[in-house]
Amino acid sequence: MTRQTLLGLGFLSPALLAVMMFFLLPVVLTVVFAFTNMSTSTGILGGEYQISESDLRRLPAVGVGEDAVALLAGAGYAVQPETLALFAAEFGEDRAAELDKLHGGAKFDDQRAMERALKELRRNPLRKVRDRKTAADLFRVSILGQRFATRDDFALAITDLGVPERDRLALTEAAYTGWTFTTQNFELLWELPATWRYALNSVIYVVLTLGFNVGFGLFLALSTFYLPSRTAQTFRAIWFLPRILPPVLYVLMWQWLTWDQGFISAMLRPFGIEPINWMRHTATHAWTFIVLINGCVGASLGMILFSSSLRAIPETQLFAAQVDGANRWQQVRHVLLPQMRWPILFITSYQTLSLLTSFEYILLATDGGPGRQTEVWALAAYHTALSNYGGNLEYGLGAAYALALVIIGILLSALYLRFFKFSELVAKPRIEQ
Amino acid sequence: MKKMTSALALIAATAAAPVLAEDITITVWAGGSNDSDHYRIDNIRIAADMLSREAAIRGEELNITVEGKRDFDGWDGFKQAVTLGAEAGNAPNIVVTSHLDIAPWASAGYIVPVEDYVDLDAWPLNNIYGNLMEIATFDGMQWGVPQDAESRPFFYWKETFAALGYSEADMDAMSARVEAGEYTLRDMLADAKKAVDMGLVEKGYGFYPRVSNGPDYAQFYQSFGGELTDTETGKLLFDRTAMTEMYQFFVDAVDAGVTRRNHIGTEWDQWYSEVANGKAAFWHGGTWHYGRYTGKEGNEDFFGTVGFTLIPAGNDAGRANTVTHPLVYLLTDQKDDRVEEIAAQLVAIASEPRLNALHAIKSSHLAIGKAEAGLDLYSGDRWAAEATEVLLPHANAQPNHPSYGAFSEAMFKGLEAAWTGVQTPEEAVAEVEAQLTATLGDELIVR
Amino acid sequence: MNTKGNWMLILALSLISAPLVIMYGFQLIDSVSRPAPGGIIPQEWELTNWRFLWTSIDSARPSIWRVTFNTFVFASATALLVCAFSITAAYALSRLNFPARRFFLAGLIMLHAFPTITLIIAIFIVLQFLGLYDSLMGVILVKAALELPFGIWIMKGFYDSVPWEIEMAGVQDGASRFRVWRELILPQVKPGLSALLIFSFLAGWSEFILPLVLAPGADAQVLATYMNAVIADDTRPDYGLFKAIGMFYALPVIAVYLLFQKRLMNIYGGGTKG
Amino acid sequence: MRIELQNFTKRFGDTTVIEDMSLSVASGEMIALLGPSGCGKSTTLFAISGIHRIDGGTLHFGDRDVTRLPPQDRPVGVVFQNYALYPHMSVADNIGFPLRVQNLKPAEIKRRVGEMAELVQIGNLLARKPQQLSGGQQQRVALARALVRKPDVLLLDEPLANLDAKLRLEMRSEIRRLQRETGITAILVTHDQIEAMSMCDRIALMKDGRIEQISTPGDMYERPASRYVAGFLGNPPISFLRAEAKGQLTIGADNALPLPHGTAARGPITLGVRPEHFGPQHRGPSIAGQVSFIEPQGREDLIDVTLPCDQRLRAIVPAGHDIALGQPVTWQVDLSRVHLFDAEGARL
Repeated sequence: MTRQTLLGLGFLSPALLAVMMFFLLPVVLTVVFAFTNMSTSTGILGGEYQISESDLRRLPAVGVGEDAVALLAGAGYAVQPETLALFAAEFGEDRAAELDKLHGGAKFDDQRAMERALKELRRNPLRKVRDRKTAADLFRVSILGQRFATRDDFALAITDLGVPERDRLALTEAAYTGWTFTTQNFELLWELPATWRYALNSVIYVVLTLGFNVGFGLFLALSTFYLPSRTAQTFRAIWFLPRILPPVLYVLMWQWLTWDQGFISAMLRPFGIEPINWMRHTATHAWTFIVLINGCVGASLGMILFSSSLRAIPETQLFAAQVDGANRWQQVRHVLLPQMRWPILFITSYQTLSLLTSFEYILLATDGGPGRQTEVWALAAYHTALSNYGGNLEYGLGAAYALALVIIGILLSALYLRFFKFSELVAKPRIEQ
Repeated sequence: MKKMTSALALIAATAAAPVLAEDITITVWAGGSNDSDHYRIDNIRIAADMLSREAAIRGEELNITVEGKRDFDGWDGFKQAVTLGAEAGNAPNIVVTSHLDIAPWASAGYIVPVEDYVDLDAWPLNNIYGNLMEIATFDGMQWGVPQDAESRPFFYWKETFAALGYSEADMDAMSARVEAGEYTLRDMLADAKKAVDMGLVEKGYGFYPRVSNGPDYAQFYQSFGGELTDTETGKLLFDRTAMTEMYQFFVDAVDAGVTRRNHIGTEWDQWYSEVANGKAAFWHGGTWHYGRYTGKEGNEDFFGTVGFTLIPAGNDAGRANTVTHPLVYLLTDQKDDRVEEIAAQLVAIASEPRLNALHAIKSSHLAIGKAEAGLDLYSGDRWAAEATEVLLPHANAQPNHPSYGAFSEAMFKGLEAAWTGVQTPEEAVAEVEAQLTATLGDELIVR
Repeated sequence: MNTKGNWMLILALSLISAPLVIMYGFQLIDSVSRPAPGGIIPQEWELTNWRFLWTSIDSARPSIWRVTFNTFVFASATALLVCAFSITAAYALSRLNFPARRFFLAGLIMLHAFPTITLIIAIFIVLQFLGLYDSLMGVILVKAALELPFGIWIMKGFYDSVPWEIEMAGVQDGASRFRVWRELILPQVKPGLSALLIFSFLAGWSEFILPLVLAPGADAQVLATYMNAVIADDTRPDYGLFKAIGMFYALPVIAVYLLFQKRLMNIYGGGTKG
Repeated sequence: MRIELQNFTKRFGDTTVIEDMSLSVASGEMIALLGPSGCGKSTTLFAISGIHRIDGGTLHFGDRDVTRLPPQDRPVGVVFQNYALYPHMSVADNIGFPLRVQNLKPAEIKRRVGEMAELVQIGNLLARKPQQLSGGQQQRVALARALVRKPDVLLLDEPLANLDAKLRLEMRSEIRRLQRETGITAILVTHDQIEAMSMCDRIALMKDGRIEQISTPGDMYERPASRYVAGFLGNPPISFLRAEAKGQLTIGADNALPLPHGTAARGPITLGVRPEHFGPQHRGPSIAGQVSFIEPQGREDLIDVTLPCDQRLRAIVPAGHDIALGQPVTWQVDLSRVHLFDAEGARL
């Protein structure tokens, strides 16, 4: 290790650590999650073991014998010698004797009934709720609804219960509440008609927005190029602001412009046009505004980049063109545009990727509506995994959605690396030792 | 050696202290709550005060700090926050949320059954309506305590209704006619169309439904004969015919010019102000709308201007109905069992009739128990009294099923697609069915 | 012909820019006035929309000052972290010879165009393992990490433009590479560093989704989530209030823009952020 | 300090740019590495300075093997083509930087910076920033900084390339003066033959990573080792004629010269004639042709003569002649000063 190597790696390591933690690790996790059925119900961090009432119905289907199911379904609480002995050890022989007299041999369906029975103790009453709860627990013979932290605990419990050997494995599997590995997410993605619509939406979104960004960015750059610098600066500022304004505020301004009592409606009312929500009226309206909202943000990037490459074109070329009698359009068409090929290509490829994966503005503007018409792939991933009205967050499926984007992202950027001559970027450092 | 001595001194000191002061912080997160719902959190505060006093009488020092939060980014944001918080091990101690969350959250182990900590047979929990308590159970266990009750009535604007030719007496009889299935959604549609055609209301304002997904749409599914669960197996039920007819109903409403095609996504505030001031002929909402109409929207003569009934039946297969969607207090799983216990006791105290009545009347919800309904504050409130009488007996709740969220979501998205004309009702139903059978598999029965 | 052409151009540009200008204009006007009911023309001038500054607009909402403080801490900590990590990493990638440098560079470019936000579920898990979920610290780390590829890329560009000879001269004068970096090279990239600082600050200031998902608790609220919650709350429909909060939220952004226009344009042009 | 570079090989990736090159520079000597761009002269310089790793061979300063030493540890001062002054530091800080790196006391640094500034005659500029200086002044600062820590070796990488013609002349002698006064061993990299010839004790002329010839300027001019060397040195450049040697030198069909004595070549050769050795004012065998171009230079004119075989010779003729364009001439060649090269370009 030379000093330079050490210094290089040392200098890189803080960034490397951050990237590992919040990029690489998440990518790996996303890949893993995509192959699980993880959701709110399963939890993220592994599950426990529990058989609930509703599980009983599906147990036979997974190969648990009828008699085992009957065993599990049996009454929950029993006053019998074994449980009474436990009770006696904890709360005294007298109480146990009294309870035995009252309810000896009785079975109770649920904890509430058991507690009621315990309340009947007259001579040695259990006064505190807490004590009755503890006591009731001692009489529990069923494991229904009980959660066991580990596999072993559960195995022990069902063995105690007398579940036959041959059913134990299937039962344990069925009792696991955590997530398991599966390829079902991808089958789902493949089968669901909605998936294809999201993909199509993404394509529409990227193509339209990109077209607007590049076309409009070019227009802004070219038109401000010809204007006196003060005027040009004003227009550039107007178009630059959307880029730095906080998205929440920026979208709010659009909401105000478009809602039923907003600016557009108010302006059009005198002309007898019914006020409508211009952003959400139909899918076409929604798309128009999605493209405008994103486009006004994106166009400024094109504007800045194109402007600077325009400034790099020697003015003499324009003078020459003017001398040749070219009008402005011809200058643009034949002198300027041909020299903008690379910036245009760059913006196009760069924004394709970032548009494909961004959803913030759509989330704030239409949240995918109306009728999921503007739900793009990335937003679907977010909704599936993290936000839906029902509250059942499907992390696994969401990760599968995300994984598709990750793969597209890697493929596209690998392609761009080749295309934009990566090797030229990595000229060797000139100080060698 | 020195360390040891000081450790011993510490033990001695603590042992010598006569009363052990206990400091506990309880966080309460309430979803979907507005300003008028502040008693959801404040009642826990009051309960904390009571509990501390009780402890003081026993000679214990119990200091409870209650921290509340209710400004979430809608229900989605709230549920996301609770879920992720629970995974991260810092979930709030008490959550006030839809009873529908019990199933998934219980399966995930985020919440603990309230029955493990409080005596359900003791006051005040034994006074809560049985059917409401039932709504907070899942898999045979009592997971939560109902926090409020409500139901979702159908409203009509009396002035418009009168102009359509209905008399005062007709209006008085409306609830009964709807209940008996004599006045159906189709009749309503015809009346609404008439109202639009006569210029009583603007186009698109004949029938003015809820602007976003919610339990309300399950009501229309039921109106057309749909059932949400199969009583036998407890599985979710997808009734193709009922679903198609329900979608068709909304499409017809749009086609008739009675409802706007782009209605979904209308701003809530705009919606409230419009229905409260007679811009719409028919709409539906919730019992808590009363507070909003008479308060913020300034409708001073609610009973003179607004009539309410059950959601009418849609066809012969269906029934007039209303869904109650009580919020429940749930306890989350914490490392320290003592905290769960305190939280449970707070929930129990907060369910005292007087405390709950504060919430019910302040936020125009319904009582959760018999004693509460008998309190002056409650019975003196005309809306609470009438709504309880007309609606609550017929209210049913949506099922506590881990996958009901997905079901409801898909149902609404399909409706939205049909409504906005993106798909025909048949196409939409087929797509929803495909999606649900794929995602729910075994848990769904398609009929 | 040119002046006439210019007027045509200005006219066309003005027309196209009109919606944005109208939005900016009314953003300002509506925050200090009350429009006629159902209309948009301001009727009377008033400051009640700014009441959120001195009273709590809703009992459950944290004070705006607390939220503003959070946002400031979030944005500046993010900016400082991004800069601190970028200046070293970018120097290494730009100037130092070490094994696998090519690989790191390619990785950097890939990250630069990566669907970061779709990883948010997994990022949640990581934060949670670190015990940083629902804390400002956690969101700061994540935001800084996500901005890092961009920051490194920008800084690398600035390092690349420092003449090699300065570095060589320093080495020849007997200084270690570290000393050369600190005393000779770092001063040359100061303009870039301050541009990156401003840029990352703005990025942090505007961030919405990360705090929304990763820090939903009351303690870590920032202006973006605060404002969104105010808007989402359907009992308080009040564009005047929203706009006043928005104005308050945007003031630092506009100030920064006016002060550092040139530098910002530079960095947005030099780096590339969609 | 003697510099001994032996069997030096340098590769960049897969391409070998310099192979097996040896060079030795005597203590106190100033040597020029001369050659066109891409010939490897800068690479050699940077290898000696330590910035480039030496892939093969050894480098000794005196008896000390410095082959593997990093640049920081080599007693070398370097002046770069663009001076590489630190823009954010004052002149004094620039010159003092190498001393600060050695952790000398501020007073000591101040004293030595002052001395050095006097030596390069910029004592009055110490407080200025580099961008406030003219090119020549910057050059002097760069020299001072390179010399301030008393290195054993001074390396100059195209130091005059960025100066205008007048300053270049001034700095040429200035650098030489400093080198002489300090007695430092110096290596100058340049592509300009005049710089190399006027400033250095010896010149190493490089081509494609090899040293073509190493010698004193006069010797190299008088006795170029190859056609390449002959062509590189001299302004206006030497003219080459294709000729056939068989008893005498036949140039095309119409011209022939006697073979210079001592040459026993046969077959096709190249004849090199410098312009100052051809013209009407010389004595010797003559060559006939036609004047095809006249370029007045003031004191003298450059005149191109095209031979019947369509080859061209250039002559320097004192001004005031009456030669006209197109005029047929028969001029003399100073045969003792012409150079003969074989087909491969080696001197005969």
